[in-house]
Amino acid sequence: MARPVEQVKRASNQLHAAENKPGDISDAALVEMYRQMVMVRQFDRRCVALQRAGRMGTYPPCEGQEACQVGVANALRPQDFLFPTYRDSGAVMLHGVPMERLMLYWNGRPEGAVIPDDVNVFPMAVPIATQLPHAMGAAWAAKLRGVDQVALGLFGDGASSEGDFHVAMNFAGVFHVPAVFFCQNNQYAISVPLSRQTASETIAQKAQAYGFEGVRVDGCDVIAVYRAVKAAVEKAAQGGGPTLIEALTYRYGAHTTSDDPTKYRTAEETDTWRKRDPIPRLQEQLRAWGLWDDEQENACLTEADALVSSAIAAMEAAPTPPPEKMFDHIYKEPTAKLQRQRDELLAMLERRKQAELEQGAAARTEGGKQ
Amino acid sequence: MARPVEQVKRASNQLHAAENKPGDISDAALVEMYRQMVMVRQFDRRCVALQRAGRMGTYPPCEGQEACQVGVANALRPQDFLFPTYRDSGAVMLHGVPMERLMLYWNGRPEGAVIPDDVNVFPMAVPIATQLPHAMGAAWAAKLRGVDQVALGLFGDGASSEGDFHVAMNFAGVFHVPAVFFCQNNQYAISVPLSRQTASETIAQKAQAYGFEGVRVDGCDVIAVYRAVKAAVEKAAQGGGPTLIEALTYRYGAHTTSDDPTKYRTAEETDTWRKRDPIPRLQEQLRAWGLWDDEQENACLTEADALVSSAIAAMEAAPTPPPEKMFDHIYKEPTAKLQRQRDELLAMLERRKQAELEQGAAARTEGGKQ
Amino acid sequence: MSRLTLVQAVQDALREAMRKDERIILLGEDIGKNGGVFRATDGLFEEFGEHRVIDTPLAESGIIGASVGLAVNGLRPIPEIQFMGFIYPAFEQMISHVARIRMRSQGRYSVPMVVRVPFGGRIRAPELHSESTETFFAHTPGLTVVAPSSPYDAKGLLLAATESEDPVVFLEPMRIYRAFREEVPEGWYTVPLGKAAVVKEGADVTVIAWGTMLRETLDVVSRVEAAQGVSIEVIDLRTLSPWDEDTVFESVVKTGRAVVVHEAVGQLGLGAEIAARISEECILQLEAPVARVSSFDVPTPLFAVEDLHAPTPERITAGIEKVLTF
Amino acid sequence: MSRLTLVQAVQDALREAMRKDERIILLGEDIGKNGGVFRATDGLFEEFGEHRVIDTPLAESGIIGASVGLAVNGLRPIPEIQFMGFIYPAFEQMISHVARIRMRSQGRYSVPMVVRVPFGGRIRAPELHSESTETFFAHTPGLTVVAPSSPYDAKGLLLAATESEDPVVFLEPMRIYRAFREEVPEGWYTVPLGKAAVVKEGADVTVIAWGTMLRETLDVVSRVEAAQGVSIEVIDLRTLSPWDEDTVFESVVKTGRAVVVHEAVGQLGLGAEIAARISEECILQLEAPVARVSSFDVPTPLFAVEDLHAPTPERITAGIEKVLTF
Ligand SMILES: Cc1ncc(C[n+]2csc(CCOP(=O)(O)OP(=O)(O)O)c2C)c(N)n1
Ligand SMILES: Cc1ncc(C[n+]2csc(CCOP(=O)(O)OP(=O)(O)O)c2C)c(N)n1
Ligand SMILES: [Mg+2]
Ligand SMILES: [Mg+2]
Repeated sequence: MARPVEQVKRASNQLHAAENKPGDISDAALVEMYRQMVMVRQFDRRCVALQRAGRMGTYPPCEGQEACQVGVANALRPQDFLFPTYRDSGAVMLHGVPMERLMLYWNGRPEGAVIPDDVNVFPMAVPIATQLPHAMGAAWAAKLRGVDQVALGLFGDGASSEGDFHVAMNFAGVFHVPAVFFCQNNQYAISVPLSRQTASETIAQKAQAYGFEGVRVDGCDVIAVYRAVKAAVEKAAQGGGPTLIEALTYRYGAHTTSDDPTKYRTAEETDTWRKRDPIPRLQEQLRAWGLWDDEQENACLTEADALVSSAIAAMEAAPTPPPEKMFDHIYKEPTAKLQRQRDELLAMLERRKQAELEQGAAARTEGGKQ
Repeated sequence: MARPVEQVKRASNQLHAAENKPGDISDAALVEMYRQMVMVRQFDRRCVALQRAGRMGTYPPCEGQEACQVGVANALRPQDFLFPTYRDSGAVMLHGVPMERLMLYWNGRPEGAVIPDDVNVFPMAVPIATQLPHAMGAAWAAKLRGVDQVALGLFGDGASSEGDFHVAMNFAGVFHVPAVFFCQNNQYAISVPLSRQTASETIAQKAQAYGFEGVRVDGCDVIAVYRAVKAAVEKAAQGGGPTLIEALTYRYGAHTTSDDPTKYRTAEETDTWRKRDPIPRLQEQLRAWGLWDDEQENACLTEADALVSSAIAAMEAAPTPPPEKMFDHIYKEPTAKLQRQRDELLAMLERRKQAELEQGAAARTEGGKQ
Repeated sequence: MSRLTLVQAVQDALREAMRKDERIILLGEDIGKNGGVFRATDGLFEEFGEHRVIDTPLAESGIIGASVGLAVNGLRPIPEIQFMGFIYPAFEQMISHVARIRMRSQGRYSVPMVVRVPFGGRIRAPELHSESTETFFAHTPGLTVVAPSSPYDAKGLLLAATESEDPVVFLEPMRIYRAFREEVPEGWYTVPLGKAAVVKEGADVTVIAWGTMLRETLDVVSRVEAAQGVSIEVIDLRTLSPWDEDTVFESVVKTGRAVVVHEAVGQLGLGAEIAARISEECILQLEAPVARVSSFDVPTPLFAVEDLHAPTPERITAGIEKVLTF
Repeated sequence: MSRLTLVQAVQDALREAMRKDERIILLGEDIGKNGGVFRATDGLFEEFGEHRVIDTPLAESGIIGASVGLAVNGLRPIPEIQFMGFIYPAFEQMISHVARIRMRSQGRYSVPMVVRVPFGGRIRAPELHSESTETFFAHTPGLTVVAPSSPYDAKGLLLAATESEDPVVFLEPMRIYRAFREEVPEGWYTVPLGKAAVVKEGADVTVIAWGTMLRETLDVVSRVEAAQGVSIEVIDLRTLSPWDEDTVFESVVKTGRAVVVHEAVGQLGLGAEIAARISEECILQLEAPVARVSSFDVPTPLFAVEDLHAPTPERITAGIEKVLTF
């Protein structure tokens, strides 16, 4: 059921051979997935840079995992429901959340949490593995309501240790729901390597405990990811029940901008994985198949840069939200107590403004005197 | 790794054949296990009867599961640490907790919770599956301290659905601890059948998710249970790591004395399992092997009856514990607040006694007047 | 109209709600064929079938976590947790998601669900079957916490809860599931969430209680009134969070004295918040410090002594006398 | 003596304790090679090796549940939970076992362990990294809950916690992990559990705070004193449960006024219990209702506005003025 990792790696190395040009994916779709990977990487790098410059909060980069992000998003249909983690900004934006919304979110701005009404993406899960029961439940609702919709939950290798992973998988198996559980096995949970996470050989094989299929794919190969997810989504939509997919991947950067990966990973290891970088790999393939040239590459980079830059501009231009918004959306209707506290906050802010004005005036007077 | 249930059943049916007389278990040990099963059943039935008579609280019977209780207890060495559930009164008493202590416990009496100092049994877990991380931790401590000790956690089929099952198994695999996880798969979690508990074919195969061995045994065959546990304990003690054992069994009675199993099980099903009753089965074997006769049987029943009766007598003779004991053992040293509350309780009880005396006196006066 | 016990009223409300709203499904352990360990869902499996009355695997975080997904995707789950002591595996889902999804998504998603949880002690149950930890939920913004004390209210509050767009933790006092019967109207009616009830008017002291303690408190109150010639107002809080400050304050302003009675332990039991709020808002009218009568600050002991752990009539009486004679 | 930050003091205490007591092991996520996400265990993996400083799989209920087994079987675990918002998967283990094993076994077993948990907000962290839910633990009999506010106390209280025979929830105020340095003695010393500290004497009002809020409160206090010519007593509660009523009451009896400041939300924050107890015990001396200054009753918002969620200097000032001018 699950292929050993070496086999996966070997298979990957032949992927750019001409005879491997996929018959099941259109040229346009291949090119589009490439563009998307480039865009996601740009987004990711700029977020890290913004954080370093103090213009963004803690950010969890996904560089290295773009094949997963893009493969997953492209295999989903618009009506399918995505349950992401903090590391899935790529998949989230490709499934429909505007880029600047994500940037606002990572900048600690409540309006960044707003997902457009017609976009089936759930708020990114921060507590590990808790999104998996949600995905199971959403898939179950689709089944019970007879709606053609699949729910896909993203999670990491570390998440497979939490109780909620087990519980979600087990429920999904029992109720045979149209769910896909997609594990980005990037080999680490912060600093903890997979060998300390589980004694099981693969994560895919854990599906056997739940009575459904587990598959393993090369998570650096967007085509492989896309195919595996598409097959799982189709199977789910046709009543075939859930699938667990384990994608072997790697994050090139830190766990988050607060992390220092040199404490727990060797440069050699990172280099090895860099050699499997999903972006150059697909680029090589596209070139080999006559679908890509330097001009397109340059245009693509420029376009991605423009997109990301304009999202940053939009994010930075967005007016600061009124802080009293913190009292909205706690209950459908604000309670009397919350209204009182809201007034207290507003009064305090008003006094603060007055005090600042007075201080300013005093300072100006002082200044005038000198 | 895990044999399908039909195969297990077939194997069981030949167990009383003469050539199957175990070479690895002494006659005395076989006879002793039989006696123990009889005693556990007596205990169990009397507890149910006491509950019906209002002389005991809710009790969760284990009738039908005696082969598991006895097989497990006999395979453990005194130094091994048992982590039981509410259904494991049998194993608990055989590992050293006095019978009347258990009866007091099921009668809601705090002193029933006291486990003798030299007995390695943990308080019965009521919240499902929570004992499994404890067993893992105790085994881990033994390993870290270099002590020759194995920890065995008992649990039910339903418990395999909880997060704590997963977490304990996963930790055990990663840290390769001397633990045995013994599942009494009695086919039901209260009313919920195994098919609604998991889509996996067996519980034993769930071990594959954790990188260690899972085995399946006929839980109605005390010899099979004993052997499987003994092997797992030996392996663990020799540094071979954890084992998951799934024993196929059945509870003949209700989930607890508050439950009505006719709501969810058919009489036919119960009858089928009754045919595999571990006690007649071993009796037949012992007789076939020349180790048992009517006289011994009668003596055994009488002895069990006497034991249980004297435990009941001891339980019923035990003085009611002073209620202010509820303030003990919360912290090592009682806090000032708890001492105050203890005094409040004592004062209240004193007033209550006075009031009762006065009422009594008043009633007597009343009575005298008539 | 028929005379129902509290658990029958719960069942009646569930049936009514499921007939009216097709989106409602029940899920939990043993709620199907078995009708629930307290029989609260008896007959519903037969009437609504296995797709609306669903036995789940034994995992509370699955029950609540799946309910989040069910609720955001168009259904109205009513999960049952078998006993309050067994909601803890679902605690992370309750605190980090159920209570916050509306806020986390800035209103895009909400998780209307009614989490039914039998609570309280003194039914001679084994360990951990006797929890009164409403504090955990009342301390958590985003949750509505309800505890009926009678069959009539149980049905009306439960129907109101099914109409709420916010998640409701619905605490059912299991000790009085079958303790008495009351006239309960047939058909649909609601008792509003967030409103306490003055169940008995009085002039000299206000006593606040809920759930199981309400009737026990009323008994004590009538004895104290008879013995001491005082007049006592009794408030059934009904919704524990957000609770009805107006009704409580109005009463205490009138009587000048207050006692809170609950089965939770004292330290940080809901009585602490009520006492603190009364002291903040009614200080000028308050003639004695607010008294709290609660379980002692130890975990519920085994059942041979559990009755002495909870507030006894003597301790409730003492609480009332204390504020009266201050 | 050296000048250490709070997180260094924690680390120093852990090293000290591990050198003294071989039974102590540390376990948690990323505490080994990585030295913990806050670097609290930096260097300990190197000094004590992988059998005493143990990276676990990512599962809090495993960390705490295994610690129960480790503790009853002869070791002294010090589990680390990465952030307070991630202790909830272990909630059942904390409430139903850690807090109760001594009681459940009538003293046969105990689970001495120190559960280290960074808490509080305002470090510009993502969602759910800013919890102050000490109420959950302070409401649970059997647990000791500690929250230091300075490097000196952090080391002394942590060493005292390692000596306790009861489980301790040790809340580390992460906002001030590196905010300032203080002289911290080398070697072994303890600050007693269960004792509050009068960190500043005063006559007119008592202000009670802990953790991060303590120093922020002291700043406000000195400004209010300067501006208004009043004298304010400040108490660092240090142990949140069982808390030091004697020190608090003695102070309030003297000053006649009290304010509690905390980062938890108001409803059922520990301030509720403290206010209720003061009102019960010091009523005759109390010249104003106890004021509570807390976070607003909403979950911690995203970090752009989180500073306004917690008590601000203005709101602390207002709380003090309110009781002074009542
Ligand atoms: C319940 C919980 N515990 C701990 C954390 C802290 N934490 C954040 S990410 C992380 C590691 C997750 O690893 P993995 O699942 O492999 O995902 P990755 O970050 O590698 O994408 C940890 C421990 C958390 N967010 N939630
Ligand atoms: C966390 C938790 N949830 C629910 C319960 C209520 N409950 C008690 S026993 C039981 C069924 C357990 O089934 P299984 O694990 O198969 O053990 P068995 O009773 O069959 O021995 C349930 C749901 C509980 N004790 N703990
Ligand atoms: Mg990972
Ligand atoms: Mg079972």
